[in-house]
Amino acid sequence: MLTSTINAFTSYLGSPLPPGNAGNQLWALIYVLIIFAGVAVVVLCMNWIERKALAHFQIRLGPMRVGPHGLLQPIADALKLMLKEDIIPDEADKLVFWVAPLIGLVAAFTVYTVIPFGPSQAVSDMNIGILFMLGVSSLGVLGIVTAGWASNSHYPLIGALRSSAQMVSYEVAMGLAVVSAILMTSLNRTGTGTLSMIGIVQAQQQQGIWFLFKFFPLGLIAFVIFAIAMVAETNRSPFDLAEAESELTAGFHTEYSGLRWSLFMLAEYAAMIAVSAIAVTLWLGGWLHPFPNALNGPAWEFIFSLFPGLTFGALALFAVIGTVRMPSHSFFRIQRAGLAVFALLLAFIALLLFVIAILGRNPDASIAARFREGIDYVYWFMLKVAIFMYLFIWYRATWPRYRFDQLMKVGWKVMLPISLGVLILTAIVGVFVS
Amino acid sequence: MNPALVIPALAHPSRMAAAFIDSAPNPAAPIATPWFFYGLAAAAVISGLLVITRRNAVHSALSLIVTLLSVAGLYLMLYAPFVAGVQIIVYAGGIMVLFLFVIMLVNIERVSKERQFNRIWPVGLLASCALLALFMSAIQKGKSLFLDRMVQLPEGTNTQQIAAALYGETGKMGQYTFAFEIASLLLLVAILGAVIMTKKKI
Amino acid sequence: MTDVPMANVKDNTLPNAVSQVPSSHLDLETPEHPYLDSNELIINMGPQHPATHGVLRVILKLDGEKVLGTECVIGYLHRGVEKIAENRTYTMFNPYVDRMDYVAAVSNGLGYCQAVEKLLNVEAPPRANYIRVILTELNRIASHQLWLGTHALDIGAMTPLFYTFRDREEILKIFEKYCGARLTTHAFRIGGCQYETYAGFEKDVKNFLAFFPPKIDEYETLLTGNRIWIERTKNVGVISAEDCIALGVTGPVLRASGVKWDIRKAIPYANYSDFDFEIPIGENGDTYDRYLVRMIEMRQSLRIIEQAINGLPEGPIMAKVPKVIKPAPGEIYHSIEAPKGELGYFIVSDGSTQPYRLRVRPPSFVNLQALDLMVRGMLVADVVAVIGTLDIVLGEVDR
Amino acid sequence: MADKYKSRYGSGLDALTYLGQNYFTVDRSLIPDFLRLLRDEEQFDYCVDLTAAHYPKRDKQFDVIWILYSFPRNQHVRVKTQIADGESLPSSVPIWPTANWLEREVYDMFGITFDGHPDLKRILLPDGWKGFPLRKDYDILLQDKEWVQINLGIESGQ
Repeated sequence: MLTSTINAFTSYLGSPLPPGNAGNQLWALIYVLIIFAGVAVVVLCMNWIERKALAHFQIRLGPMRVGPHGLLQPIADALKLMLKEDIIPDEADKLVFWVAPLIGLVAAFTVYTVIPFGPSQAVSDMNIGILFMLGVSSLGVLGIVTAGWASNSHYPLIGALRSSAQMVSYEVAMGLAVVSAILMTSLNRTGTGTLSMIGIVQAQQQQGIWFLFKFFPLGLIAFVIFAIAMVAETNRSPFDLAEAESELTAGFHTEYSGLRWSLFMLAEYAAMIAVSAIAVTLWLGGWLHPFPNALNGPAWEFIFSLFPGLTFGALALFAVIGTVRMPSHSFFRIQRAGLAVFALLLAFIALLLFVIAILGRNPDASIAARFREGIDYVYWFMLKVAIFMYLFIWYRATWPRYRFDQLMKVGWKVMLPISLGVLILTAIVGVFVS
Repeated sequence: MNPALVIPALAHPSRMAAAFIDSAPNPAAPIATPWFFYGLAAAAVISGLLVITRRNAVHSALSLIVTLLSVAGLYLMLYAPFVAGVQIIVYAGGIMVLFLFVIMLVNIERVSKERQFNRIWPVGLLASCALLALFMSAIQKGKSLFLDRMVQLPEGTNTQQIAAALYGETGKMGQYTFAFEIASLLLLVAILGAVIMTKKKI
Repeated sequence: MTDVPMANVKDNTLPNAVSQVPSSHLDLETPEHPYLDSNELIINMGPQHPATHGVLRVILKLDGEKVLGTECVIGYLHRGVEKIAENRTYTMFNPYVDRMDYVAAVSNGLGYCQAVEKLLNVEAPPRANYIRVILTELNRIASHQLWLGTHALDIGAMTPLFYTFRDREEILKIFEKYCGARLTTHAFRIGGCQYETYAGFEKDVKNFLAFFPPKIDEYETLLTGNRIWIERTKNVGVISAEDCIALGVTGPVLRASGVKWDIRKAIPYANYSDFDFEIPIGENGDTYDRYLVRMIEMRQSLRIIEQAINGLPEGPIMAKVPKVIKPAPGEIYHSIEAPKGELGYFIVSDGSTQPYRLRVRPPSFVNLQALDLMVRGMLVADVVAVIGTLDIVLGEVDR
Repeated sequence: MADKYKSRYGSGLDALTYLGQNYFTVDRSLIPDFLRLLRDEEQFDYCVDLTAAHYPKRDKQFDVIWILYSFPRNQHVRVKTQIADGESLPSSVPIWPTANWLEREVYDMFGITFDGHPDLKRILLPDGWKGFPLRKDYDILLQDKEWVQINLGIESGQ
């Protein structure tokens, strides 16, 4: 029994396929759990980072009280939201009101089953991966629409109408931009492309270029179209009309409170990460490190594998600086100790990552090498996603909100023709190249 | 029972752990086929019934989404992932959102109070019974045409096959290219018509 | 600095015709066929709403997102200021006016004190007037800053709010040092100012003069050339000069419609004629022009403050005013250019120590009337933008 | 200007000045016509304010005052008329649309009705309120206790 369990755990480590495809259900399950827990934790971190970053954009400090530099604020908020009274309006359609946040959440989380954190670091590799992602993430709008309708109130209804129209419109431009990236995957010897998320990244690996730079500037334009559409798809500023605070108080979730409301927030952030992951996979080379064509070979591999450790080292350094700079008053003793422990924790992780990077520096089949590879893949993928998440915050701090008709105008009259044009041009150039 | 249709774990509960451990890469291995089929079919039928019995149009629409998703699951089981994906994107994610959009714009309070089953419901019942009989007889008559065992379909190339049927392979027109183009033209005409009919000023 | 084209409205060509009589009456009855009626939606914006700047309630009649009509319901903040005035002496009533337009309390006080001075037929000494001008113009900047921050927030830009509040703090600090209060200052007395400037007043004001222009540039960097900002404000809430005059709309809104009229120039009071400044006017009368007009007004206010602080005369700060203020029977109307428009006081004296009747002509109240005209046919999002651009303060609307 | 109108209207009109501010006292019967004349002939195109004052001891209890301004002339003028309690005035909304809310406020505070007003109802006070607070016989501490009790569910605060 023990050996079989150990086997079960180790069996996957040497597999070149994602567990879903290898038929390794145990690891598929583990992956699902890791990803769900991971997304929840990342959303909490994201919440803190957004509040802090936004605050610093706006010459404020943001949360400072709960934990050192407000580090425990998201946890406190989550607890508060769970304990809050759950209000369902009298006139609401109870069943739909109850189901709506779940629809959004399930749609946002299901997407993660096909996100490739690495060539074998995914739950599953579907051969319709990108279609599945677009399809399931488009179900997210159902949650918003039903929430707005079920509240039986005017502001949520208008929010729901706005968001349904908005998401359906931007999906078109988004889909066309995606198609032009998929077209690029077919530029190989056999001329067959792929819809598989892992296949798309592997195509970029084979062609030795991120699709962002392919057929410059076609890839870039398609990417920009997608990057705009994905902000609209996730209802984020400047396209946050569905929850436009100053117009519709809170849009579709006006009547929601407590846990249900937090489910919407969770779904929103999960969807943000998901669409960023699509963008990273399609145009930014997924788990590939920068310049995969030029900078490869064992030496570069080793240098790039130091980056995760360096990142955590830098974070630890920031925490240390924060600890040192904290006022030396006795009021801050606990906070200071907390931040110091946090710094130590980060430094320990950094150390661990360095050790793994050094142990697994030889690209053989040893467990350390597999581990090192896996960490590299996940690190580069997450780093690129993190850049997008920062962009989301940056947009929010900078821009006013679009008006509904302008939003539609941009979607249909600007983005759609451009993405169609890019698609056609990509096809023509692709034919000439091959 | 055909061994291909049996999931190992369900056949021998004691082998439940073994099923997890089985790590041999076998892309076309059917996973829990019959039970998933029963579950999805039941979901599709029940939610289909809900679609026509709910008084509230939004409830009906939501049930219809469940039906569509169940059918998408069935497509997946038939190794037609592309069709399943398109089903989700186009029907569940696109058309149903528009349905809901329209329903929400309409004042449904009044509608929901009205009787939905009017006097011609026996005719409808009769028609659906006739349809059922037709299907049954078709299955009965054409039994020899259906395969009675699991077929190993080429999952990986399913999307390419659809493409070949629609657009043709290199240098060859596809089987349905003409029909496909006609259909798209028809849709274009319908869109233009709708725009002209609704928009007073273009 | 972005220049607004200075187009002057020629004398005697002002249109007399009333182009439109807006009706505040909304047809709120249910349509004939409620069945499958997808056209009209009546929503209540406010009194608790993040973008109505207080407790304004606007009933919107919508066709989808298009506004078919509005009706403002006001009075949630009604405190009966005019009734209170009849039961207080002239001196006792002075602090009450600060509570009307509480973001421009100094202007309110200036208007009131000058009205009573006019009724007493006394004139504040020049030094007092210069101090008044400095504080009033600082207050105008503060009011415009608050307007800019909240207006931008309404349109969805969060960040300018914090920038404007940061810089408004500098003005409030000067107020606090001068008279001890930051918001409801009660800075002036009938006949002049109660307080002499504190030591370092000049330095503080000059520091502010140096500090603030880059900050205006900063606001403008965020907004003036921002594509989304321009799209959200250009051709939104357009109101013509004719309609402005017919509806009694004053202040930056009137000027943005192209009427070069500012009471500081037209009927100078408090030594405003000593100062050299421009009146910015707009061309289209849309939200963007109103934004630009107010931005330029802030810069012009700085010019006025600079001249006033450099030329601050020596002398007394109080005119000879009797201990007990008992004006002769009579009526007086006096108006000043408050940040929001013409702020007037109509006082009827019966010879006693209390006003017999005191009427405040609040700019916000009258300007708010134009809302209906400005948002008809626009979208819901524009209602918010227009409420913001009218720059109303509900304390003044409701009094 | 004053002389011109004085000769035209005779005893119904008087032009006065107090502390440099001009005002007309006119008879109630002249009201819409004279205001219209001021706008059309004398270019008083901007109605600054419209208000009233209550003199309970007088026979004609109310003074109604229009404060007008002319952009071309850069001049203010006031028009004042007296009416008795219960009497109504013709609305000046057709002359200056801005009078709409101002007349509503006068109605709200004094109970003076304006004929031809498009939507004469209370503006600052709630719709069901009883009494007109700016009348002199309305004490400063007075409240519509019934209204407060029904709508706010509390005993009147004062």
